[in-house]
Amino acid sequence: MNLESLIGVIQIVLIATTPLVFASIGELVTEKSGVLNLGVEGMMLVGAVTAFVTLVITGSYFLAFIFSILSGIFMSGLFAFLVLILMSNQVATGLALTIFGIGLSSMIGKEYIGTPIDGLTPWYFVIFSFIIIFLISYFFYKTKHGLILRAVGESHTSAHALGYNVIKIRLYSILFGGSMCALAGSYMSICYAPMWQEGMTAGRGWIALALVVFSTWKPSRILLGAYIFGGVTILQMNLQAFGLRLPAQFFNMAPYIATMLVLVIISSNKLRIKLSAPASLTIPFHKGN
Amino acid sequence: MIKIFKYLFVISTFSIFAFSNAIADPKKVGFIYIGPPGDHGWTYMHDVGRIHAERMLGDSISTTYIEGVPENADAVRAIRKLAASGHDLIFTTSFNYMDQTLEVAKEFPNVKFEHATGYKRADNVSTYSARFYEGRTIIGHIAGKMSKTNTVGYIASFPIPEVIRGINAFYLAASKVNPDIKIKIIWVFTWYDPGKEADAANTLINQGADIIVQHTDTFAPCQAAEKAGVMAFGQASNQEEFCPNAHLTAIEDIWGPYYAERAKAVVEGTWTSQDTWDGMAEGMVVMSPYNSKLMPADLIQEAINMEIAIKDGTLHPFAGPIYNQAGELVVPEGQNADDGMLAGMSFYVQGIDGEIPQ
Amino acid sequence: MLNNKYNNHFVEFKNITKKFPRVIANNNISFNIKKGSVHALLGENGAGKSTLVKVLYGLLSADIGYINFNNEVLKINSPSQARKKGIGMVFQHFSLFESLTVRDNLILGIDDQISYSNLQNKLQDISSKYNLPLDLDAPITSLSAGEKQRVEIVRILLQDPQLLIMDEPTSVLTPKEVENLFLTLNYLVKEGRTILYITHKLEEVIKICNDVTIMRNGKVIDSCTTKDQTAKSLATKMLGQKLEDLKTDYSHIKNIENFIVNNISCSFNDPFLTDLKNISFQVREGEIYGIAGVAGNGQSELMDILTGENTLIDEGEIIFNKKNIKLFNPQQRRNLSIAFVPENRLGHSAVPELSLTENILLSQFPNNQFSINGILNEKAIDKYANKVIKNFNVVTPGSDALASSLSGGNLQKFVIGREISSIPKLLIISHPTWGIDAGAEHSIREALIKLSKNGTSIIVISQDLDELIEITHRISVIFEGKLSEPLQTDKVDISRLGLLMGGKND
Amino acid sequence: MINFLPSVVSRSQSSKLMSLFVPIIAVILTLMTGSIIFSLMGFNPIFALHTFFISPISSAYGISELLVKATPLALIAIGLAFCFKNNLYNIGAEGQLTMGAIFGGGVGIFFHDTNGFWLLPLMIIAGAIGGALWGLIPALLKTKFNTNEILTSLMLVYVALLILDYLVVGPWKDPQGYSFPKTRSFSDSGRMPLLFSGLRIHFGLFITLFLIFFSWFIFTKTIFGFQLKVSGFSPSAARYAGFNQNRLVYLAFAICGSFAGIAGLAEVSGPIGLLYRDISPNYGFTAIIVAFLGRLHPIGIIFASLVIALTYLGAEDAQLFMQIPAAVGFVFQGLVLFYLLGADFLVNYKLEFRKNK
Repeated sequence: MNLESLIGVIQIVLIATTPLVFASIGELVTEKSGVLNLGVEGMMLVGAVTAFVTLVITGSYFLAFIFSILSGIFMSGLFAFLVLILMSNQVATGLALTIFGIGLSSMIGKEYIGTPIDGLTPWYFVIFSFIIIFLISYFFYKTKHGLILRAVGESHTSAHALGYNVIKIRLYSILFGGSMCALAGSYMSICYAPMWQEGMTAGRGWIALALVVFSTWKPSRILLGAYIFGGVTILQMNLQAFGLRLPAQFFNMAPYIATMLVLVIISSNKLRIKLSAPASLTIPFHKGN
Repeated sequence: MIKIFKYLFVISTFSIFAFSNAIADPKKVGFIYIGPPGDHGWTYMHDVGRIHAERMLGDSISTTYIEGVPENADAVRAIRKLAASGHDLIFTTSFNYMDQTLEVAKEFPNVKFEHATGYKRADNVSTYSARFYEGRTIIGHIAGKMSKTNTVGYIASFPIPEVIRGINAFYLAASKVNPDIKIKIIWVFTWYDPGKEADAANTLINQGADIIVQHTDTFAPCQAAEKAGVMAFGQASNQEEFCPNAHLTAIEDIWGPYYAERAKAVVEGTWTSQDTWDGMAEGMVVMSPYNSKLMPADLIQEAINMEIAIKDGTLHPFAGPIYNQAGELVVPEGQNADDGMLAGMSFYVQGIDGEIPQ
Repeated sequence: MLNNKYNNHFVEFKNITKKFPRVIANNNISFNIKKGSVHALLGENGAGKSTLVKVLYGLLSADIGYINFNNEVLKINSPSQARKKGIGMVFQHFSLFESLTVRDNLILGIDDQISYSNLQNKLQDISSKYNLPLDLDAPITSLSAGEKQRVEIVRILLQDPQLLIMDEPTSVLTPKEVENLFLTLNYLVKEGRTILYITHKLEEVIKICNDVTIMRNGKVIDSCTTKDQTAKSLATKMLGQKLEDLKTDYSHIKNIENFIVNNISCSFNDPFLTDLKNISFQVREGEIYGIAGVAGNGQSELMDILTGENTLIDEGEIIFNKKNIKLFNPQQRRNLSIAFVPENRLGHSAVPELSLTENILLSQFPNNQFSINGILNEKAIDKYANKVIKNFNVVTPGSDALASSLSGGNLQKFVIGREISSIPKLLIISHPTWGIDAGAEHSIREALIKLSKNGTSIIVISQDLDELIEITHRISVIFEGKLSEPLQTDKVDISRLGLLMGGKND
Repeated sequence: MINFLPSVVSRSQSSKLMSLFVPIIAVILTLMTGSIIFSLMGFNPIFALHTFFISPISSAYGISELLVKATPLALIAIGLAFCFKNNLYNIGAEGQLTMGAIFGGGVGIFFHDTNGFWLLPLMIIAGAIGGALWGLIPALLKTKFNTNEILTSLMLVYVALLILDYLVVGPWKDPQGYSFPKTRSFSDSGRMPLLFSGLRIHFGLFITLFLIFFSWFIFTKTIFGFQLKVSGFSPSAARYAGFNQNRLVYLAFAICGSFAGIAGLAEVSGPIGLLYRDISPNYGFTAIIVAFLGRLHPIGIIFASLVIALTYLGAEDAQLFMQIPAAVGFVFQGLVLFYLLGADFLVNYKLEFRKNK
């Protein structure tokens, strides 16, 4: 393989991986604050269809992304209301959000399947995905607000005792997560494969969830995980195109099995899981407690 | 937020389904779709066919469809719902509806069924399919002539005979006009994942392919080719509007005349169970307009000539001698592959690199 | 003169009264704390120390009375307001974020934005000045308890408090760390800061405190300088005079030691758990053996080992009727006719979400009469539940009422009744009358005495000395994971008990 | 925005009355929201709701179909109750279902030309074993390595689906099937017997009802059910009682997995009759909704499975008769669960309005 085609492969990996980066960094921020939102796939789909429909109606890419992010805020806001205010079970609420998102996006996009649009170049977003990782890293490890967010995910009781508003911080984290998932969706329907198709995220939301674990909740490792995952998929395609016979199913299993292995390794070491996983993940916070 | 929500609902308002009030009891024709009719791929073309039949037969039929029917136990209920709600003829338009169609047909002997791409029939179940591979022969020929890098990228969905047949037909025609042509195949194991299809297209382009052929359902590969400045063939429908500068031609699935004919047979009471495997001659497989911006006029002429030859039988896509990868002669010189071999084709012809994945 | 008055009244508690539904936690509390002093607040558990401190720190508000702080009335309703006024508190249980580094934890405790370099300088100052070395990059979870406490103290010192409240600060420390802490406190006082030191350890009061206020049952018993006090005099004030006419009956006790704990040691590697050191005691048939001590000295750790909820013992053995049962789980121990009542009713000895009948099963499920091949005999269980309800006067609409619907006293009667009704040979019970009303308290104590007269050996772990003296035959005291030699209850010297509970073993 | 809300007070005892009414309230609220959506779309809401919820079950066949759809949902949901009662969030029932179909279906394929009364029971047992083994993986990882079961069970869904994919495309492909990705059909005695001729409702219904009864019996009448309940409510009470907690984890996952496995086998040996890649319309995930909606109670789960099954059937009818997209069914499912989860709040907390200072 010569240099030129190597660059080509890298480009393809970059384009294919970017939605995973957006969705997983959003989910990572949510989880860092102590909330598990399993609704990533649903939020991505609603984000994708909103961006697409807005673009078709208004012709404005800018509005498309704005409305898409608003739709992510709407979806995650719904989730936040249920889990933060009504203290519902996070696992069940997240699953409900995914199911709701699949249905809602199909309804909204019904008339727009197969409408041609001009795709937007993905490169701004690829670059932005790196910037956002950098920004979130900076936010987490170099700013007080980032520190507070991590502290809330670590121990909401201690954070509350120190006078921090746990609910507000978690609300913002969930909304950020929702907007990032919507952005991932809009990238898919406007840049990556410019079209709307029902269920077009094809399970990427679930992979994003796995990547957060794979990254052991560290923003920079989201990049590593996403690119390993994206890289394996594209590598597999390259090897096929070179004429190698591969058991494709086993290749496709690799990321899931790898995620399980990482999970087992980090959780079997008590110190490591303590240092990586947000200690109050999925535990609802009630001021009276 | 709520405002937007409402707005989105309003703009996606659906036309109210009107029950037909025609006096002469029209025959009801139902369709079972695997995807949404707007996909500009497989389901879309069936829906075009449905509308065509409706237009042709006017008031004597009315049509309905159920979309997004999964290929599992749910399909039986969907098919049966059509049968039980007074439909006289039901088209089930995906391979894995096969057993389900037969199951419902057994219970409704007076309802006629038509199952696409399958091989099991009954007294009230016909099967029908199109010889898409005839189109693959033509695009193979065009690719052989048009490729400058001598490399064609082929995006395949699942290793089923239909897809393998297409690859072989394509390669036989391409290598005939260009012995140096190489075909790179990526199996994506999905009919329907725009992202993955685009990735596959980009990977193939990166490996030097300057023509993209697809056997998957969305127009993502064609779009990817457009963006990369290479050429592509559309799938199932004319996809020129999505990739005007890449689209050479497309193999269109034209179901309309067949649907109209079968519906008419029901109206007239002449319907019998049969196996239809039609191609260009019958108009079930049609080439989209050749792109004159990209293709030289003589090549367009050659393609049109091939169409004519295929239609009159002088050109058979699988004319011997054909060898398999092991070098064994599978179709002797002077013979054509028979339909049995074509229907169950599960080998690559000589010259194709790689193996069919299991 | 004016200056002197100022000094004497840095903090003034004026008639502080705080009532809770069942108890008056603070009853008309008034005393003063001098500026630049270490002032001890001494008392048993439940004496009202923590309520008072919570009022001072803004976590609770008093029903009656007020606090003068630095010559003005203190009006606060949150800890952060307290911190702004110059009051800091080091809790017994740290509010630290385990996975975050020391630096992060320090930043989180500061209300204002502070740059990293400023923080660094400030920390350098504090560390060297007060003998509080810290590795800023270490995650909290890797620190020892003493180091964690240092983080807490530094976090508070960063805000330059005038009054520092310390809640049982030495309970999690090693002796070496205690020495270091005292050095730090010395530096702080020299600078004119004031320390309110909450403790039950008599030695510490004598050693480092200038003044002491002793509380008992929500009231101030005395507030004086420590100069004139001895450990013994403090112990007497802390516990009161409890020796009235005792009628301890030893007649039914047989001289058979059927339960022997032999040299048990257990270390936990957790600052919030107390390691147990060489614990030995013997209980005779029909005897009630009391284990006294202030909370957090290893009682719950010992209880877990006695019940079999924890079988990971470093060394030693537990013998019951000549059988070593140290590896037996609770079920296996129950099969030998041992019954347990742990301290916590809701969620430990009873499940609040289940009915009383179902709660019978919690400890009685190995009972064959209640199940055949794993299938429940509901009638028998219900009968048993109703028997317990009747015999122990449990006030409830019926056996199908949820455990959470019962009052504390009634639920405790039910739980103890459940255990007693199985007629165990040995009953191990922790805090039998904790937090329940007088009527229930009386009937439970009666029931225990009656049980012992039938030949059951009973171990009672309790912080309530009145209770232990009333019902037990012998008492020993647990302090920092060590158990003292037993004392005959009828000949017990209350001040000796007090000294033992305060860690003085003379 | 939070300041406007009344203060939240934890109930000392969760309200029994509320916990009964909440699912009903959730369904009513869903119907109300549904009529608003239908009106917005320009339909007469009464007609739409009738089409959606009444017309699908106004015939014997419709009721049979409702049961065909509800049977696997109820069976998986009651299995999930074993896990959820013990606070084990197994969300991988879809994978356990797939493994059950592979194991049980594998037996059916092996004996595709053999008939015998023993075949179906053997397939059912194999299905149960397959599901249980797949369920035991997250259980093992949890007890041995302290690994969170939510993500491992989810990851295993994809692995199971890919294994099925590999088998039907590769080694188990029907030699007479023109290379299509499907296996041979099971022999007649490898199929679930039908209960009525002309209706698809099959013997799986009885298996499900039996297992639901069995679960009810376990939950209420046995020590094991008691242990599950106690360790779900209060782990320290379970320790006090002396339960073997790891054993409970294994058993809960094994039972849940075997029920899902049987549901998978019942699906392939019932309505389908062979294996291919698309055997389940996400029954394993939908059953999670059913389990929550039914409050983990056997009777509740029966009703919940019928309600959710009806949303699928209704979506099909609405499409056929009103040209409403099928996706409305998902929207309804999402809504009903949102309302339920939201309204659950009223079971555990009460609102107290107080004046602002």
